[in-house]
Amino acid sequence: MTDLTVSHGQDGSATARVAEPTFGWLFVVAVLGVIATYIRAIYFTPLEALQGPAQKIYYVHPTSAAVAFMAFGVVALTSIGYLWMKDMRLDRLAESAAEVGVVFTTVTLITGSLWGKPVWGTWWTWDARLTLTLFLWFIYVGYLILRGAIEDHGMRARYSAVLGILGALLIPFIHLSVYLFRTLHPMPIIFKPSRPSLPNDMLETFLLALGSFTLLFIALLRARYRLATDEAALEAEEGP
Amino acid sequence: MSDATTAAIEADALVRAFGARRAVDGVTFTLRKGECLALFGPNGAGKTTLLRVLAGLLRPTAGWARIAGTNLPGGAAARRRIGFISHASMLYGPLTARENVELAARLFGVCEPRAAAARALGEMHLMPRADAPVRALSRGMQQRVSIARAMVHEPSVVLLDEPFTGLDATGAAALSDSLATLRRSGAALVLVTHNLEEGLALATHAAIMSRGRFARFEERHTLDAASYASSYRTLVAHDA
Amino acid sequence: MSDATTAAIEADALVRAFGARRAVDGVTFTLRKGECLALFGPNGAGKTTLLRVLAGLLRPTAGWARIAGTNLPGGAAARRRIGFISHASMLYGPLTARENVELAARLFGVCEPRAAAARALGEMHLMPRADAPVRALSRGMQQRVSIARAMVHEPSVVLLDEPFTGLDATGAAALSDSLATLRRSGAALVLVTHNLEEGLALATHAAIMSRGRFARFEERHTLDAASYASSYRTLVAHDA
Amino acid sequence: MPDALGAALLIARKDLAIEFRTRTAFFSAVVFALLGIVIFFFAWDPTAVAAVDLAPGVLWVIFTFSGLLGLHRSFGVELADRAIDGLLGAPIPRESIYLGKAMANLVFVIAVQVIAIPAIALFYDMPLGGRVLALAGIALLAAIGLVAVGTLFAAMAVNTRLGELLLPMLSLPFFVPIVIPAAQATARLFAGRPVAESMGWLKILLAYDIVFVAACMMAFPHTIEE
Amino acid sequence: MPDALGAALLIARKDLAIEFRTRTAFFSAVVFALLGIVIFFFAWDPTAVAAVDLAPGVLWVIFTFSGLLGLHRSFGVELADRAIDGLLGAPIPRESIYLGKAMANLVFVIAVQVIAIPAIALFYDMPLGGRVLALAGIALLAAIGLVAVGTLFAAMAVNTRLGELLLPMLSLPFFVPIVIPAAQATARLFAGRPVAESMGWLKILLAYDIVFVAACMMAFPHTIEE
Ligand code: HEM
Ligand SMILES: Nc1ncnc2c1ncn2[C@@H]1O[C@H](COP(=O)(O)OP(=O)(O)OP(=O)(O)O)[C@@H](O)[C@H]1O
Ligand SMILES: Nc1ncnc2c1ncn2[C@@H]1O[C@H](COP(=O)(O)OP(=O)(O)OP(=O)(O)O)[C@@H](O)[C@H]1O
Ligand SMILES: [Mg+2]
Ligand SMILES: [Mg+2]
Repeated sequence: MTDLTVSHGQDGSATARVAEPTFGWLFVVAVLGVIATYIRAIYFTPLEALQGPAQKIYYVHPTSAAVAFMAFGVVALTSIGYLWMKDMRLDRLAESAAEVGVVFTTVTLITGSLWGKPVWGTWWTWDARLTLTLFLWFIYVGYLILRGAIEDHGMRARYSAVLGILGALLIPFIHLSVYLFRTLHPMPIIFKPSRPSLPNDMLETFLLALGSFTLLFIALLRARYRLATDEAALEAEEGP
Repeated sequence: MSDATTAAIEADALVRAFGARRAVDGVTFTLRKGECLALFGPNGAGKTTLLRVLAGLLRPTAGWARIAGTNLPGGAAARRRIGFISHASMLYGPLTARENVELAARLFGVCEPRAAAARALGEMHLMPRADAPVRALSRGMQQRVSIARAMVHEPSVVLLDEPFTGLDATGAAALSDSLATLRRSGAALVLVTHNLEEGLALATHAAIMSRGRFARFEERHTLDAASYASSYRTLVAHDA
Repeated sequence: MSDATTAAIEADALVRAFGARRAVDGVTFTLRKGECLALFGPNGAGKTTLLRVLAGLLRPTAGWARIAGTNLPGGAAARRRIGFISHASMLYGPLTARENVELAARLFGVCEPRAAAARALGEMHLMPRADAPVRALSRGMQQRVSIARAMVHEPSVVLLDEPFTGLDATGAAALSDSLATLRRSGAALVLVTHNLEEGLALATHAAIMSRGRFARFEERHTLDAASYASSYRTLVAHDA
Repeated sequence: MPDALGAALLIARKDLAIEFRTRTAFFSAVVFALLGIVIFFFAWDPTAVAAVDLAPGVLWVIFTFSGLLGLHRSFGVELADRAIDGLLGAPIPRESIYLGKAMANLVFVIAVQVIAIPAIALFYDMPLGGRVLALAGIALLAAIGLVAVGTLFAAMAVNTRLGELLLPMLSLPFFVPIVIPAAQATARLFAGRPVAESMGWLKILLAYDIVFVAACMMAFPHTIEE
Repeated sequence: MPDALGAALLIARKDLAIEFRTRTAFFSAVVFALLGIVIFFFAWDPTAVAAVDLAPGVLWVIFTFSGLLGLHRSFGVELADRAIDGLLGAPIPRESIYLGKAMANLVFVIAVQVIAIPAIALFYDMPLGGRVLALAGIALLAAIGLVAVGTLFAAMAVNTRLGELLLPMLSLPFFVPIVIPAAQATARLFAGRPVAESMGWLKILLAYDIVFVAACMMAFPHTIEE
């Protein structure tokens, strides 16, 4: 699924030309942060009693979810901004944020599933939060597919801004529906994912993880945004 | 209504791009009431694109255009003035000729839509087939309905994209008559055609478009038909 | 192959009705190899219907027609000989011009489909845009692709329904050249057009169709262009 | 010039005229729904799943899919000979086009429901009785939401390279907060519970309608020009 | 001239080229199937109907509807600029056109199934395990029948005034003898019964395929000319 991130038809030369400067120092810091988190998680944070090593996923899973939510927030805001100001930079930012968001939603779904198998005994369950995450993924994959299906830049920007806004309006409704759907008829779930009261070690590791992922988000967003800008410039240059 | 000296159509550095290709690439001209511009140019020069921008159906990428003093894309009042005949018939195949034209009359707020539709169809000698579904009409007949549709509200700016296509001698004569009457009543016309003779017959101005720009733009009376034809042919040949 | 005296196209008391309306109402004529019939007639006369019957796309209601000695609707061998340019482009919008023509070449069993497609497109001066999707081409360019499509297999019976529609001077000249070459190589042509001059330029025979019948049918050299034009106009006017 | 509502009515009437030009068009939509119901009936093993438990779900799934069918058709007719350009060039507000298309779609969806609901009751042996009105209320709320969003996406999808393939993809996530409340409320209704117990679900539907009718009407003008 | 099979392959390749011109076309077909599966889950009350009982029905209903979508699209592309006239005028047997379109449709339907079946297993928590092969067999038999009949009716529907509305109306009755055996066999499979017990259903599917592939191939040339 991650190959959705490059589904926007830039040819090899464009990528080669722009790839070098897009990943800056911020990206390096973010990656170092993620590595540090995991070194700390694996070597310096105690094993969780019930779940054992599986719990180590904890440091990627909610953090990716948090990053995904941030990204979709950016999509909504830039979409509104675009319809208002008609500035192509906002459209490119929305596109970049949607792509980053889809990647992190995918990571959340996959790590959640991987976690679920040992802990809940199943890859998937129709918990409200899981379902909402799945629909978020659908909405924003739909957003990217829509973008891929339109050639004209102005039209693409307007259509995707509309979908970006409507999608943001939809999220509370889906949340409410699936939440009521479940809680009125609770299914037996062995462990409910609720905020655990963490020991200090774990909390610190978690905060480190959250910080690094946020940095990673900003770095990726910036890199993807520069790529979009360069692509636009390149296309304008190559015009007849 | 604006007075006689107001420009009916103005375009300034008008650009419309599809992706990287600039179909219209900086067109500037002015046309006053009662004038008729014959627009020639090789295939792919951008004539249709220009007309669709002037009709308010495509957004300009850069530059601006005005119809009767209103910037494009204008509001309802500006659209009320425009009549547009395009490559596509803009008709509903399952509806009859009469229903199609009457619908247009009603949407344009014509006072007596029934009578106006009958009149417009009559002018194109189509009354005998007025109640046949458009889908069952021959190509030339469909073109006549399309013309009646565009004329039923007596537009003051008429944009015609190869309107003689498919018409027989009677149909062509009827269209020429209608256009002459419209011009006399103060309408401004833009007539795209590949037939120099046909175009110059009605025109007060003539332009040749090439690669999105006006290669020539003159008043009709300054032109010699024969030398114009030869310079047009040279231009077309070089363009391909 | 049949010898030179065989009729390329024969029709006898050919009728094609749509419901109660007889669009073609008893047409009889013969055309030999190397001959070209220019077919004129008012809108709705039945020209397109006649051509579609001859192309094997519509079944005759009564009477019969033969292409190169095979009764219509004939088998694959008869269809192999026919080239047909209709009102509709018969192209796949999402495919490129080259893909469209190449597909036709392959379906018609042309030996070197790639080369043949390139040649046909080149003849219509379309190679610079050969790899654009047909949907993104201008009307005249689409018409050129449509012509290339119909000619790529070097048909010996060519049916042309207003083939000059939308073509600029270059395109029209290219088409005239192709048709002249085809005729010299022994092909039989039926050319429907509303432009008497254009039609008579290539023709060896001329016919005027009206209300489904041939009102006139003569050899070209017996005709005087001016008096033919005036009699055509009278006929057209009376027909409506 | 006609006012905004007048123009919308003209467009809706035109759409319905095309739709019902041949009476058979209506029949075939109905037959679609009926066949859907029958197919569903046979898709599940009746010994494993009780018919009465299946019915609400079947109703709302059929509703969604037949809705998609009508929505797609609604813009296909505009695109065939670019008749939509005729509407865009007319001196009427963009919102009227949206409203007109949406009204015609609403009639289509409701007409299908009017046949489908009794058919479901018949096939799955459900007592409609005094619940008809309540059910009609749910159906109307659901139909408004579906049509509001669907009309917008149909207009968008039709202008893209993927055409109708895109419509279900864009709109199905938006149908979730319609199908869940509608199915739940219906199930409750047929379990003989008082309407008050479904009030929460109905409120979601109502809120959805209000939010999305407004949002889509505002968004539509942005989606229609090229 | 290309032989009958060669021509069919040319046509199938052309269809698939159009369908997959953008990678996004495939994604959107897949997303459609996934969404269908997910929406279905929420249409039924999980306390009343167990997910595992729903799964076979959902699978085959989704299969039918996404099949219809593909079928309809397959002839829409031919009609847009009357490209079908180009095929009819080509020196190839009519049967090749049918075969070519059917092959492309089969690829489409199977591609969707390849994603939908594991998704059902995941979301409805069904153990695929050793049953994958048997299930693939059922899916293939069902897909062949669906495509054989559907391609014929799509060609017919597209030539009439009713267009896409006619397609479901004509073809859904013909899908009943596909959906029932497929759903029954699947249900048995997941209930852990031996394949032999479903043999009767599979034989029906096989017989259906043989009869209708032959019948439709013979009928096709009569439906395509005007
Ligand atoms: C595919 C399956 C899963 C998905 C889609 C998923 C999704 C999410 C999302 C969206 C969040 C962020 C919510 C928030 O920040 O409030 C989250 C947080 C969390 N998830 Fe999951 N999850 C899945 C499986 C699991 C499993 C199996 C576990 C472990 C038992 C788990 C434990 C947690 C925990 C502990 C948190 C953070 C706690 C909190 O902040 O409330 N998740 N998950
Ligand atoms: N929707 C589109 N997408 C991409 N390119 C387009 C689109 N429409 C037009 N073009 C391109 O823009 C250029 C101008 O097209 P346009 O239709 O305006 O030409 P034209 O002057 O009307 O030609 P013709 O005489 O053939 O009608 C062409 O190169 C065409 O390929
Ligand atoms: N599919 C159809 N259904 C019903 N009537 C039709 C159909 N096609 C054509 N007709 C009718 O048959 C007659 C002849 O139509 P045809 O298209 O052959 O005319 P034509 O000579 O090609 O005219 P034009 O010069 O306008 O192209 C017309 O009256 C037309 O209305
Ligand atoms: Mg043009
Ligand atoms: Mg004709």
